[in-house]
Amino acid sequence: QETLDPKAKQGGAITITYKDDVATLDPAIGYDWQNWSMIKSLFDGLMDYEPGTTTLRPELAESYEISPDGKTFTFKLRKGVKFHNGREMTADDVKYSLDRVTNPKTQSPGAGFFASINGYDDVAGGKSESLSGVTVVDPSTVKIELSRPDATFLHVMAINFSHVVPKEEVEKYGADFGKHPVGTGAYKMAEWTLGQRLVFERNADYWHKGLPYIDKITFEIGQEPIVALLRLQNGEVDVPGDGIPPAKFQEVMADPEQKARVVEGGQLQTGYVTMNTQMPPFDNVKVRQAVNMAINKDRIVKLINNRAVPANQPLPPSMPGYDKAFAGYAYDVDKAKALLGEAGHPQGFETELFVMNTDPNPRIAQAIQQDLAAIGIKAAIQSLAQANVIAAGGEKGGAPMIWSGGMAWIADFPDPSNFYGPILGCSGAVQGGWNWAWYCNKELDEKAAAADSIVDPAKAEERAKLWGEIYAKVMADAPWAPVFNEQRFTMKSPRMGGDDKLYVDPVHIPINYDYVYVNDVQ
Amino acid sequence: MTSPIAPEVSAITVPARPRAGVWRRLVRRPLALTGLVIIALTVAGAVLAPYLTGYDPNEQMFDGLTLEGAPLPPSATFWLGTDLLGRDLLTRILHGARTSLIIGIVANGAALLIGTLVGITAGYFRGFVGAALMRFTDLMMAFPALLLAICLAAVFQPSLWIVAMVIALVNWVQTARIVFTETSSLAEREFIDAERTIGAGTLRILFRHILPHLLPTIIVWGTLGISTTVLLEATLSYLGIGVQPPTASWGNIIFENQTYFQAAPWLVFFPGAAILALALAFNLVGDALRDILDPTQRGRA
Amino acid sequence: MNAATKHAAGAPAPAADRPVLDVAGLTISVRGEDGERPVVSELSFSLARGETLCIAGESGSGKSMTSLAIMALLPQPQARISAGSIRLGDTDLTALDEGRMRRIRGNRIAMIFQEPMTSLNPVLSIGRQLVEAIEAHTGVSSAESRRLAIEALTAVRIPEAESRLKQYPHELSGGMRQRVMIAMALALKPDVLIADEPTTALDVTVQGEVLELLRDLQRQHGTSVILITHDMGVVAEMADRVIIMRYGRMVEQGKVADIFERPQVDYTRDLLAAVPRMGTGGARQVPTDKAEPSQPTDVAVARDLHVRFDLTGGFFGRVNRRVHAVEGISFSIAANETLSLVGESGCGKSTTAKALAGLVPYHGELEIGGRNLKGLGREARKAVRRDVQMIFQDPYASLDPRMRVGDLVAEPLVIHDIGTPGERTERVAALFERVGLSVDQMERYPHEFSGGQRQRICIARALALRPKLIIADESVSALDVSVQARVLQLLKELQAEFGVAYLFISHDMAVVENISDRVAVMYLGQIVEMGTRDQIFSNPRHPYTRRLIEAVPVPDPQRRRARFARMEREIPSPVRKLGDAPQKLVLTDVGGGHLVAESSDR
Amino acid sequence: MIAYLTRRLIQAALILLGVSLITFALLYLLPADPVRQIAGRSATPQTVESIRQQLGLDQPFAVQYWRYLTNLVSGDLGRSYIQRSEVSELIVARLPASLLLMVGAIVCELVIGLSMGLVAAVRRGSATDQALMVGSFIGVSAPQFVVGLLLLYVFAVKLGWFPIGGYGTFSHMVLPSLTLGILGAGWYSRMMRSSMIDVLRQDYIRTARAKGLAQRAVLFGHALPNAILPVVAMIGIDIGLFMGGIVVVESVFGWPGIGQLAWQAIQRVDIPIIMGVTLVSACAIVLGNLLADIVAPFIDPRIKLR
Ligand SMILES: Nc1ncnc2c1ncn2[C@@H]1O[C@H](COP(=O)(O)OP(=O)(O)OP(=O)(O)O)[C@@H](O)[C@H]1O
Ligand SMILES: Nc1ncnc2c1ncn2[C@@H]1O[C@H](COP(=O)(O)OP(=O)(O)OP(=O)(O)O)[C@@H](O)[C@H]1O
Ligand SMILES: [Mg+2]
Ligand SMILES: [Mg+2]
Ligand code: NI
Repeated sequence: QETLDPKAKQGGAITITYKDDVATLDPAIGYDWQNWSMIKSLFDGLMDYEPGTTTLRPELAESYEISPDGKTFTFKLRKGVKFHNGREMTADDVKYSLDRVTNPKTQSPGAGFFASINGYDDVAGGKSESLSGVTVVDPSTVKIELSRPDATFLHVMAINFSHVVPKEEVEKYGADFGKHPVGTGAYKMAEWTLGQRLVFERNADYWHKGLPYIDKITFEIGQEPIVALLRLQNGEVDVPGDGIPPAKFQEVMADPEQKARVVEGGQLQTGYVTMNTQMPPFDNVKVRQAVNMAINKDRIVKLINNRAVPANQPLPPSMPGYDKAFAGYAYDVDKAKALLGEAGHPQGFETELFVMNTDPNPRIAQAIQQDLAAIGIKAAIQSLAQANVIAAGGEKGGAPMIWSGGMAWIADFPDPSNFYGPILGCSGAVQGGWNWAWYCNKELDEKAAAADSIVDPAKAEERAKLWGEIYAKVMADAPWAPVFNEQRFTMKSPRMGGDDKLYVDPVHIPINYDYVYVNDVQ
Repeated sequence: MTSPIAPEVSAITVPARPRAGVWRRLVRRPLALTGLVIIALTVAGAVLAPYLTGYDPNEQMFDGLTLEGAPLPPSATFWLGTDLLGRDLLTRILHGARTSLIIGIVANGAALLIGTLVGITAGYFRGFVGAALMRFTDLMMAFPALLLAICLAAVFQPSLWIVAMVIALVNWVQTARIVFTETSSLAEREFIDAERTIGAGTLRILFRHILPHLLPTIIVWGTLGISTTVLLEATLSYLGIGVQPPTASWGNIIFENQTYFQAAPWLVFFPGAAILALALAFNLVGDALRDILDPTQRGRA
Repeated sequence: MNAATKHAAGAPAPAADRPVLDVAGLTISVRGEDGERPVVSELSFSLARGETLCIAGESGSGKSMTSLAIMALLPQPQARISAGSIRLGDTDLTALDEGRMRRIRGNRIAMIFQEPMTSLNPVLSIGRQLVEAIEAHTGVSSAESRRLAIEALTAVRIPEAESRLKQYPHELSGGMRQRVMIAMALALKPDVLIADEPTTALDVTVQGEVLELLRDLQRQHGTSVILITHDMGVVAEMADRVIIMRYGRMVEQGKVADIFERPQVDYTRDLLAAVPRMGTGGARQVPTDKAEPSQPTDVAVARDLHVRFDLTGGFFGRVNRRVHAVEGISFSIAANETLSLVGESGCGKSTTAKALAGLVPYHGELEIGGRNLKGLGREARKAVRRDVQMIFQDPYASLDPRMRVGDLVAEPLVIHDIGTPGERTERVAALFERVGLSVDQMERYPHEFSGGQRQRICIARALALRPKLIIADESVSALDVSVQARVLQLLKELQAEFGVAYLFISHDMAVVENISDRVAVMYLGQIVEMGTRDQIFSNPRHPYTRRLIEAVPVPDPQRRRARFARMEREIPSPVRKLGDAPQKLVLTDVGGGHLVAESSDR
Repeated sequence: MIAYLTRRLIQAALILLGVSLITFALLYLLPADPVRQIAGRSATPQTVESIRQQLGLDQPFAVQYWRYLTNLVSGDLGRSYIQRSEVSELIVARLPASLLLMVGAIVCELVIGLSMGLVAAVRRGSATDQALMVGSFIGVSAPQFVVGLLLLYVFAVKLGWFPIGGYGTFSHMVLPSLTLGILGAGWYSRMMRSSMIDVLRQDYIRTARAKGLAQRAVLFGHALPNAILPVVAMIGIDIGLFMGGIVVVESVFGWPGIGQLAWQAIQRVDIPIIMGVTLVSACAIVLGNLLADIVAPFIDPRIKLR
């Protein structure tokens, strides 16, 4: 257990605003970046990360053991952990939670993460209610057996979907459990006025003594980001959940007093253009490479006020496996033109570029459009609501090109594999899937499976390198044109305390609620 | 009992009709003339847009942005400034006039036409026809416009004409409602009874006698409708139906940039002013037209 | 009401010997499309306390404009006073600001307007409009002003005054609307009352009552009255002095006796000569060859005609009472014949006419030219419409205010596709001339005309199609006698030429006697007596008919009655509870087709 | 009246049925697959099918619609695909705010619009009239977002007279109502002016003045009731508009109205919410129009309910 921040004071209340409604807080279901970290504060999983980092550490598990073949994980549970309803958490709860999330009746969007557990197929197919691979050894020991070695499994035990829920409460509220979350987390739900506000209250019984610092967090919903910023400047809000609105970014950064309260950090995110590898002319790798070379990434980064860094590969820099040495495709219009000529399109061609309709994505798309026009590709922009873009991408001949911004991949967990499976692997290249490039390279799929079977933590380096190679191969085929990795800029009120990294925590967005504190309590 | 009492009328000389044409009388009014000039300028601007400025509306110029990526305020090079992508705003507004004129005038006009026809018919006919038409109007009104737009967008290729069609389909209902209420009041006036007794057909009563009384209302809705439809087009385009970027329209220039109105006010102000000017111009002409067509207002300075 | 308090509100009280109102050199001009033209020129007159000044004269000569100028209510923005002064006591009304003028209006000078339908606010109940007038100038409680309002309505003999308060103008007959207007003006007992054709729409018995009311007011309060009327009988009955106007100028003024006995100018003489007089109507020859035809073709037949209006009340607006406007009347009109319908205001005359014109739903049977009106196809209905034309009681309301009158008159021709545009214009011009309008007025709009002129436009429109039957609802009542004579002559000529039949609705017994072949007397929705003109006028059998004839004012100041007979009975009403239909009267033939109803009391 | 009401209510029910059918059909035709969104990025085809079955989305259209209707009758609007809450709960939570804002906005619109229109009609042709005309057009042409934010900036941030957005007290309501009032007043004022001009030259206005009524009594007592008819019809329209939600103003002022819910649902194709909001706003529109129709004969007794 890490030490508590000596400067931290306990008490106080903070206010955080969001524009959109908070969807369910059921850990098995919630999958927005917005409720993601709220759930993390209400519930706990067996595993977690060091605050502000991507380093795994046990949480509800006191310790764990991995069998040499990498297929059996045994978790020893922490004692004395209580749910918000006062009952002590046991191994049965862990099993119940895993059975529940994989049960199709739960309709969890994260069920697929548990596919490596023995018996998953039976549960997913409705043949069984219980995962045969999860066994309760004793009240404080859970054994999980996998059908194949899975290097990401500890990460899977850290994502929200595996967080532990109490059976009796789930049964009591049924489908409404997400509105009445009861977990073991640092905070418990005090009030939820639909469409207006949620209030989290400090869980005095929290197993991690001394945490959390703040007594009460109020999330105000339905607030325009610009107004949230005004309120922040007025001292009414502590953290604007949606960040600094693009329209105000320069204004804020121009004011030293405000700039001082902005924390910048990396994000496990990549913005990219997908090219449908099964639609001509993008079935030709030269065309895709040409597109990669045609895009002026520096200018696009400038357009979004330098809130990103240009990217040349799928993985973001803070992800293991990121290859610093990788050169990618440099911006080179002449070469791009030449490639197009080689591909048989010296005059270019007409195509479509899909984009989600919220600022700044249409702007970025227009910049890309202009870059493509320079090499003769006339891309008509289709700026649509998120759901429509996703639908088009999941259709085989639906979208030749998609700018991923706004819907882009933010990693579920900090592991290179997370950027591959559904979005670049063959499994995603299906009707309704998320592999919008429809890129399917069997060989790479096998390689990925091999990489993921390297479970031994000691071989992490090796595994990361393997993944690096996979992504380099991907880039050779160029189904994507990576454009930038977004930087996160979180702003806070002067009273907020705690390490800066808590404000750009890669898994807790916007901030790590459990560890931040306010300075103005006595 | 045959004493000549009438004013001295010599022979029946039918006077040559001294009706100055509506157009001529319109042009004689300074305000109406101003309106006409603004409309003409807008149309000319839209038609001649490619020849009026040295820029391409979609060209994102490198020197159109500051180094931090901020748009430039109006200057000698960019008369109305540049937008967030470094494009010349004046050029975009001129080109945007094409879209906006089609929406504000054609689509809005079509909506007005349908609305008036439905409203007047429903208001005049008692019984089944009227009730059925009005209930249909209610149905259309109760039906969410945005949803219709999204579905159409999903089915068709988004285009200006689709958005124009949607706007016409959606906007006629309000006009119909208002016209309905007024017509049902007018239909009870005695002069309508009088028209019936001389055998005037329904069409005649509707279009020669009721319609002129609705003119003020129609003008109000028509002119105000210009602004709202131009702005509505932006919303619909945003949802993916209608013109897609980088095609400019006044509505979507505003819509794209409205959050920046403090940082770059020109991006909202100029297209807004263009919409306002167009709507005002039509209103000036409409008002004058109404005065001209309304005999009881004669003699007004 | 204490006179002193009231005067304090407006201008200082006029000294007793000085005229109450003094108009000097008044010139009113209106701006039209073709520039300004005067409609009243250099008019000067004065009005003494308690005096009745009658203004008579040609229709369109500026009488209404003059009265509007006194009220400072000239139509805006067209008309304005371009010269002259109007003094009320010491105050020059032309120089008063709107606020001060407002305190004078209604309180010290009240006015009754010419067109009753358009002069009442259609969306306010008449009670509200009355009470408001009272409350505007007095401080009485609302209960008190309500009482005063009911009193005023009763004074003008509106039946069921109390429940009428809740009714709206369109639910009242033309005459009743006019009486509401009068009640409104009289309620505050003003110093000066301007009455613009106040009794035009009223039947003679009510006219008598109203005139009596005016006299009462004068006697009790010393009110001065300016009475604008075309009815020389009323002039003779009421006037102290008379002004005769023509073309916006005063052509003659003098004591009533002088005017009637020694008219100075030709125009006055013509006017007096044109006055229809009772008992002289025999001049019209009933064509004997037509009198006993084998079976004259009936242009219109009504059999057991009923028209009822439901009145609603209570929160849910259930029908709880019914107006039995027309209760089972039967008549027929032969070609070439004039049937006059006379009777008290509100007895259902206009309603009968509207039913015949197909404008209100009815029960019973109506036939026009042998065709039953029920269940006609479109073409047939149009054809029937061509045969029947109606002239409405309220001319202004029945003209589309946005059309030029020339177009309005030409419209029937256009609708029925008669003639080329050129021919139509000529025909319209001819019609204009025949009804005494000038051809260049074709280009004007209805609001630019005087009441009488509008009525002539309506007549011209009805004549345009040369229909078989013309329903004329009080069509000549607003015309000055000379024009009236001319129009009546025109009607007769048309009858002789084309065999037009008329259903002639009028309260003016002299005119009725002049023009009718047969007369039907209506009372409370039923016919109480019907017969040839001679039968009715020389041998009235029903007491109501007799009273009608007696009430006719005689255009001779020498034979002025001291008092009009007041009726001491209950005011009858056609409004009844549901299921309480009135008893049907039985008509008996007393010889020669002269039908008379049994009368119990009268 | 009772008969009329029953007839209209039956018609209203039919209209709602029609709206629900059309909306349902349109959403059915929409290419975005809700199951994919529920199932998430990493779901296996098996899971997807299972969810599809559970939601009954594999059934033919008629069956789905029929099920929706039967649930609807028992007040069940279904569960949001994205938020996973009862749609009725989500809507009910936001309904009071929408209603409040609607009332506030209509009051503002009427107060601002009618007085502008009245003054313009009385001062017809004057400089005041022209200024008011320009004003009303600015109101109509101005983007809601900008107006709302400006008001917020001036009155809440700079002057501190009102809270910066939020919901709860009367003072929270002022600025959003005012924003909508300013924007909508353009319509009312033009409408009012035009019908007022028409009324002011009628004979009965002359009569009212002849009675010596004060200008105010003439304008409000006589002219207004005659001129208000089209305005009433417009209120009927507005009711529907507001119940459908006014997204922009709601989000600028953090007002928890239906508009934001609807907008989010439309963006994410959350079909049950779209259906629910559509039905609620359709109800409001139908009732608003019914109300306007019922009120009309009280304003102009010549109009008959039919
Ligand atoms: N629309 C209506 N609704 C209710 N009552 C009505 C309506 N129209 C007329 N009435 C009533 O019907 C009766 C007859 O009216 P009508 O207009 O036929 O009278 P009239 O004989 O023409 O009288 P006048 O000589 O005064 O014009 C009156 O009591 C009147 O109040
Ligand atoms: N608003 C107007 N605009 C132009 N001309 C008008 C207007 N009103 C009245 N006139 C004209 O003014 C003249 C005088 O009209 P006025 O109403 O005073 O006549 P009147 O003597 O009352 O006639 P009547 O006995 O027919 O009522 C008429 O020739 C008429 O055409
Ligand atoms: Mg007159
Ligand atoms: Mg009548
Ligand atoms: Ni007195």
